[in-house]
Amino acid sequence: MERLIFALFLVIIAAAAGCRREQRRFSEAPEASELHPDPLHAAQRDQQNLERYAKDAWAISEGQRLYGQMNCAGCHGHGGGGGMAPPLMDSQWLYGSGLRDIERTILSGSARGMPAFKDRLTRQQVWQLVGYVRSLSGNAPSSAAPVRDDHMSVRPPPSRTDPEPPTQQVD
Amino acid sequence: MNSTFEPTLAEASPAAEPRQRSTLYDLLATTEHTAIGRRFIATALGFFLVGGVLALLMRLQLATPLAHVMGPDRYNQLFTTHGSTMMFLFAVPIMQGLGLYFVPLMVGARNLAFPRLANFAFWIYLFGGLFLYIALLSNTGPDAGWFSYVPLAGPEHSPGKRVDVWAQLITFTELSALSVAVNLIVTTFKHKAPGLSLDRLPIFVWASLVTSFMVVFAMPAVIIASSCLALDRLVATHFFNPAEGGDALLWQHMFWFFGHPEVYIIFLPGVGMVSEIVVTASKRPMFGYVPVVLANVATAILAFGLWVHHMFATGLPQLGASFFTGASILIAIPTGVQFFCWIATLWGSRPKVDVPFGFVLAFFATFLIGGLTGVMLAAVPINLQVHDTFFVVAHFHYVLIGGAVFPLFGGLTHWFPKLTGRLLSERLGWLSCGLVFVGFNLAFFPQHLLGLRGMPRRIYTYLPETGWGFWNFVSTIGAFTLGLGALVFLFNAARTLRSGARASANPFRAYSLEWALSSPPPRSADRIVPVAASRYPLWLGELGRVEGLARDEVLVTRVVDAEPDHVGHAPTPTIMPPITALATAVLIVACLFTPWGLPVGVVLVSLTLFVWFWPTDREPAFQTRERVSSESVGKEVLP
Amino acid sequence: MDPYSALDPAGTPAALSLRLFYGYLDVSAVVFTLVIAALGFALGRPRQPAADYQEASPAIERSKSRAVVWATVATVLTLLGLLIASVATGHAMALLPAEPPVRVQVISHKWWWEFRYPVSGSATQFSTAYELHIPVARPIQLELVATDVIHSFWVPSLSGKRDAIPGKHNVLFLQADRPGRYEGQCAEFCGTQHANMRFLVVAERPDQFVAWRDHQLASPPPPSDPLRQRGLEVFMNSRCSSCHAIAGTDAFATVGPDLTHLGARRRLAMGTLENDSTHLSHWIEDPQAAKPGVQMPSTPLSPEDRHALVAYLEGLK
Amino acid sequence: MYQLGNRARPRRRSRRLVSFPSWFVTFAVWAAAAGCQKHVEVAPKAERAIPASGSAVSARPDSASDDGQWTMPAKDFENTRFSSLEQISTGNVKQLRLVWTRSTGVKRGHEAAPLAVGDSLFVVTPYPNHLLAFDLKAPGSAPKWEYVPETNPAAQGVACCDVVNRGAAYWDGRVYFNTLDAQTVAVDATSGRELWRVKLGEVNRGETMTMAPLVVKGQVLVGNSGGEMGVRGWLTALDAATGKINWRAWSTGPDADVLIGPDFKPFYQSERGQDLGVSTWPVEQWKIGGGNVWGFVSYDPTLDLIYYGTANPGPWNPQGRPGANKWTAGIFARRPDDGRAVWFYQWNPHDVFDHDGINENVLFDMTFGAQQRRVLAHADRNGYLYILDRVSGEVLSATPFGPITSSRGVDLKTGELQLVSEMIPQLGRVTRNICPAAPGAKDWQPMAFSPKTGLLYIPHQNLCMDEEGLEANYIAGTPYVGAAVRYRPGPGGNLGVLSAWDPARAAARWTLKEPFPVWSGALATAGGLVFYGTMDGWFKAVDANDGHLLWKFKTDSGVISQPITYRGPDGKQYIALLDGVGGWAGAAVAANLDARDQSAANGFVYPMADLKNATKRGGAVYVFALP
Repeated sequence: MERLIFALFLVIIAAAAGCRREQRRFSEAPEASELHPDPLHAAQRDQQNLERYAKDAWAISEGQRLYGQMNCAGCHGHGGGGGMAPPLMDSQWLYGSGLRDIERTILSGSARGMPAFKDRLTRQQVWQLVGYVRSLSGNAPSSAAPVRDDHMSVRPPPSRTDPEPPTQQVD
Repeated sequence: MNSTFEPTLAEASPAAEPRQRSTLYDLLATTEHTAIGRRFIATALGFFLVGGVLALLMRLQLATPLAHVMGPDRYNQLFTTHGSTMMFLFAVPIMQGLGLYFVPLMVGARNLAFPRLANFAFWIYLFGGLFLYIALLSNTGPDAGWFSYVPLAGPEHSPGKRVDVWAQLITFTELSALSVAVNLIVTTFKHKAPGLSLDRLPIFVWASLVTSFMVVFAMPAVIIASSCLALDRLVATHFFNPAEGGDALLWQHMFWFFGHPEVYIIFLPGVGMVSEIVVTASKRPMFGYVPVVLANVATAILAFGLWVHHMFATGLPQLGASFFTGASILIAIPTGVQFFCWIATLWGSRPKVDVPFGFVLAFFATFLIGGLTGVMLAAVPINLQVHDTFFVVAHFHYVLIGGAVFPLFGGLTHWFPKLTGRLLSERLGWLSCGLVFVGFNLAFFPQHLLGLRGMPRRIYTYLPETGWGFWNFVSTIGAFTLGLGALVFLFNAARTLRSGARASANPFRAYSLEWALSSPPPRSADRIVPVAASRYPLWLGELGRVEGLARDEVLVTRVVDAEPDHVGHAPTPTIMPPITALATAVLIVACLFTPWGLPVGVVLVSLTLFVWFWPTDREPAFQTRERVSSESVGKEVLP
Repeated sequence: MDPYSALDPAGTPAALSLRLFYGYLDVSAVVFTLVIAALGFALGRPRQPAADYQEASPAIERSKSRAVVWATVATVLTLLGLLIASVATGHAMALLPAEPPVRVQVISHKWWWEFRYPVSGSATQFSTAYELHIPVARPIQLELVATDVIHSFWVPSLSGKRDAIPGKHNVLFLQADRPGRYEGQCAEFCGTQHANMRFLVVAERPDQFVAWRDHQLASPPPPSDPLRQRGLEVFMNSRCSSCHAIAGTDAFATVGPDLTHLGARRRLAMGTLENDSTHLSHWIEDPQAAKPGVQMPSTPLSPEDRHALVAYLEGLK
Repeated sequence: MYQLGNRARPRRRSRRLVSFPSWFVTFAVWAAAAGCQKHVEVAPKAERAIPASGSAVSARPDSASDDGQWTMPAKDFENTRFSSLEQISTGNVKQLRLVWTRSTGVKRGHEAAPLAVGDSLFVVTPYPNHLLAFDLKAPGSAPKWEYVPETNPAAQGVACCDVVNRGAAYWDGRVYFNTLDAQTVAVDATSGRELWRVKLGEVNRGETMTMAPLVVKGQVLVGNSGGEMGVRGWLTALDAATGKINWRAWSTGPDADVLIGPDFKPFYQSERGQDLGVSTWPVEQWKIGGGNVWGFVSYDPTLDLIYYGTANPGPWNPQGRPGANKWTAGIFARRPDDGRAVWFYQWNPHDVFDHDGINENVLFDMTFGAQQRRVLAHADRNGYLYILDRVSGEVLSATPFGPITSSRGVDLKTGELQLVSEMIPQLGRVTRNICPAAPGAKDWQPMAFSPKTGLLYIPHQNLCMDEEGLEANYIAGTPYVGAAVRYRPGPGGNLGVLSAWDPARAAARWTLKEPFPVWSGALATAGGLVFYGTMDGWFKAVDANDGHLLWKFKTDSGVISQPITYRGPDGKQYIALLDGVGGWAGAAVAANLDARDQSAANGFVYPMADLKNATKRGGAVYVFALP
């Protein structure tokens, strides 16, 4: 009987091996496709990756790092409250709140002076950033959203921020 | 003369009835300390096996420079899980498991003081272990090292649930460890057989008693630390955030205040077994019983005063460092005393060199080396060079495998009959002993050299130029030999379980009370409570017995002189401990994913506890019964 | 000479540590032999087999006690001696330096080492990575700064290690007694690429050191040949310039190592790769292959562009 | 523990000053005798509280001779913002009422001063920087013309502190102003036709222009902004007629770039040496070192010197740029003709708090100690009010005018600011309670000086901050700050203050507290009045002597602009003002930022959270007069 139970537990554990939670992809396979992109394939890949990255804790935290290193924080605020540039933690999205919209904005910038990061970031990095940007307004799963960094605490943790229903702002 | 060896209680009490079909309920509700202890031991051995496999995988990766067995991310999860497994899921639980099984037998108690709590402890422990491995297999294994230094383990640098899993694993295992510790303490203090006063306790019982006290003092520190870490990671507190007034070093202090005693928590029961085996083999009384006991106590106290030697490189003031150097060196003295007493005990006897004794010899050689390198590590100038290198890896494996695992194998062999009623095969025993000893030294001795030649810990790869390749390869070979040895040992055990020779009550003609009972011992209710007349009850003096205890009663005696105090009711089996454990597991795990986990979990746990503790008329409170009084017992004790 | 080893010291602190270590080693060897010998002797004594329990005679017991007491006393004295030796050595190491040291700021990042000369003062400051150049026979004062997690600065041949801890100001004194190259590495586990966080200490004659420093202060001349000019363009217009700085250009970024004199460095990627055009080219194309998890992203470039870029970078002597 | 009291040395000086009224008399006689038309002593009026107040100013012709125009944002070269029109006075200001108002069509921060020239009123709006000309003969009518410059919208994204413009300058039939995307424009005042337009900076490198030009001797003096983007600062002189660049003086780099030559004679040792603009920086850092020129320029015709401040060095985090970081956060005196530097003084050597030195310098003369000196007054962000000898650049006194924890005072021997070392921001650690905060005790908002009362009217703020130094990464066209900051109200809890400062006694005569920073300029008139606006939308007139509130008017949106006064075509005195909240302080409302992030807008949104309830975005001209 005891043996039976232990066997049962072994099965449970083994079952876990199936799921790949928190696997860290250090580099996405076809980086080269950025040089000669097959548009259709690229579009599918982007959509899938965007969705995956938007709920991946590690990807989001990489996005958090880039948000600081690429000076996003300088304009949008360390907590996404905005400054020279609009806030990212509120419900208003000038250029759309969809993953693809945010990706586009980061890649090609905006007419109002946001620089294009097409040449400064890999696609993967952009996806990571998109994930982080979404988390700022509470739109990331709380289990994946960042909690705090080791710096001055300037805002309530994104993981505890209630999701803002996105609205298009007319300005 | 032979008469002294005749087990005087075995035939009097019905031998353990052959395994009868027990229902699932019996299984979960059991209050038999033997069953619980056996489960602890078996589970711990299971985790030992798994942890060993992880180690072998790492050795494969390190066998050659720039190997590609696995990437850094996987490697980091592996060594973290390996360390945590060996520390929290193997070493401590198996020592405590042996305690649960043997302490009551050795003090002549019918059962543990709190068998239900022990049952709870087991399930909590099991759930904790499962939790860790489910996480590891789903690629969520902790990856910040078994001592999870912040800020690396903090929310910014360890995103996701990986480190949370580690923090909660601590909660699981420490809960279990604490429950067992209080159990052993009270059992030793209040359930000794009459006549078995404190100064007559077997050394192993002393060791497990001291260890249990260490657990009680050390574990809270790490539970608090890991809770602070979890709070930082889950609700953005700033305990360890220097920017906002927290302190990264605070973690190291809190952790090592537990972490260093932890080493002795693992190692003291080991030396306890060594004493038992030495005495049994030499058929002589333990030389310097009192000094050895005091040495144990001294070790326990000193162990709390030298955690800082894990932190010399963090840049401490010279004087403080020197103080901790002193403390760390000091602790070698009690250990030395024990060595001398063992040698003195063996001196002049010609001990029966059986497998357990073989493991003890292995222990002598390896642990001595570990201890000496330990003294080196205590010296700041040397420490600063070898700290966080493979030298340290070698050192603590010599201490922990040499000082705890060899005695453990010895002890398991020694007590195997008492655990299973069968005798292990000597031949296979010697084979495993030899393989383990050779493999171990082959695996870990070169690591001293690697460390001195600049190889840091926890690197998943290294360059060919470093010239570390050769010794790493040797080390890997050694590791596999060691693994083989362990397999042989387990195979031997498994084979014996099926077809081993049946064991008599006291096959090794040992002295302590557990050998007075049949192998395996009868159910606790059927046991006769003996009355000890000396420190070596089966060797010296008549073995008395307490009359008039009903099957559902236990005898409670006084702490020091073990005079009967009163009679209590034996706790009856109940399903609640496993259920409470389940509720607790829900609480601990759910907290990781939602703040609601806390309130919901707390409610669940309190509900289960209510049910568990609801008074029933089946269990009247303790009552003193005049029939069993110190006099009446005394009459039987006195010749 | 083994540049990785603590057994081959080239600096006072390391030498002192090693001496102490050998001292301890000798003592340990003696103790080990004695104990094992005693044990063997105890086992080897031919007496009647211990079939049964026996009382030992009081006389023997007494002699045993005496032996144990003496052994314990001996242990205590030995340990006392070891303690004194340790503390004395510790003080000897602390006495350094006599003369005003060369101050360098050591900034540890995930997963690379940055060295800033000099630490402060209005004198012009420059930053370099991987290679820490020091003059021989001069005490060097290293100010250890951690920007993310705890790292530990360790050059086995020169000195024991010292942690760089966020929020804590740590200082380490070094001194190289003879010129040479000494391998260093991060000794505290610091995450995915802890293994590949090496650095190189280059100890040179004072005049060489000064020459090196002046060279570091000078910006490399702008590329003359078209290939390298193209390389510079690629550098400025691709990802490179948003993380790396090159003096004399418009690249001032500080996320990654300063590449001003990359061509002069002995190895790439914190010692992971040889510094030659092939490796550099591969490194730029896919850093994750050599250092999985490293923060540097891959930079897909057309072969020509990469060739030009590599030519330009390798030319930064 | 705040250092509110005066520093010892200055106080002693001022006491001496006060204790010798005789000096004042001798000086007055001398001044009169001197007869130089620039130095007509204004006889102390009865209401002057302390006759001993030893200041005489470069005189306005009194109201009779005042042409009643307002041709430059500061009214005059000396930056006094004082008008000798006295029709509106303490007695009748209560009847002051709105004559007409009109929207500017832009709803961002209006920091500009309107210009009143002849019968036109010129208004330059925030980005997109339209220039509106209103006909004063037809109050309230649509603009005569509106000039719309061609601009690059990308400029909005790199303007550090809202898309403001601080005003235009009128000279010789033309209106000059800067556009946010770093162009300078000359427009014909009558037709509104563009005469010339020159591009002076690179927007995609983060370079913008917000300051108000000053026209001196046929040259338009303009400077750039972008200190938060690693933009190297400069002041440029353009030919007023053609717009061609006559000279450009950089604020960092080799002496040749900074136009430092043989006749550069700074007063203090620390400013002397070869190429300090290079050697006081880490390798090449001066190229992205800031020191921009976005404040007001003053001019002294007799000395033929222009005075202007240079902004903070970049990045904010000081650890990346050891050294004094010349020539940032200081003041230059230059020759207008060729830009040659004559002297320099650094308010904040190796500035560690983003304390730009650009605040305006008000020129007047006063007896100081024994002799009468030509001085300039400068209320710096670092919280000290400096009196400098504007001939030599010597610091005569430096007195705190707000709470200071970041420094112990100014050593008048060396001119050095004595920083409190514990207050210097560290990498990875939060330094708390730094006072004043990054915007300083006073930011750009210009003060006024009334020769009648001898007082400086300083609009300023009361902020302290927490700061953590971060690794700053330079990417062209993105911020180069390297600090996380959050502000909170200083002692007293009020964010804004208007102080009447008596330079003679180096002490405040009176102060008024305001809930929000007083981000508007001040205006002083011979009518004994001081006008200023508040961010919650009150336009106030107070008694110049005791600060009593005499009149107030609620505007649509908060006021951060510079009020002016002029004599209209009908001979009446008018007060004109723009509303439209914004600027760095008003970004919370103007750009609708989120106050949950304490670091938003470099920390300024957090303390201003209530502003959203107090006022809304807007932008309009208001003109007031007596009935």
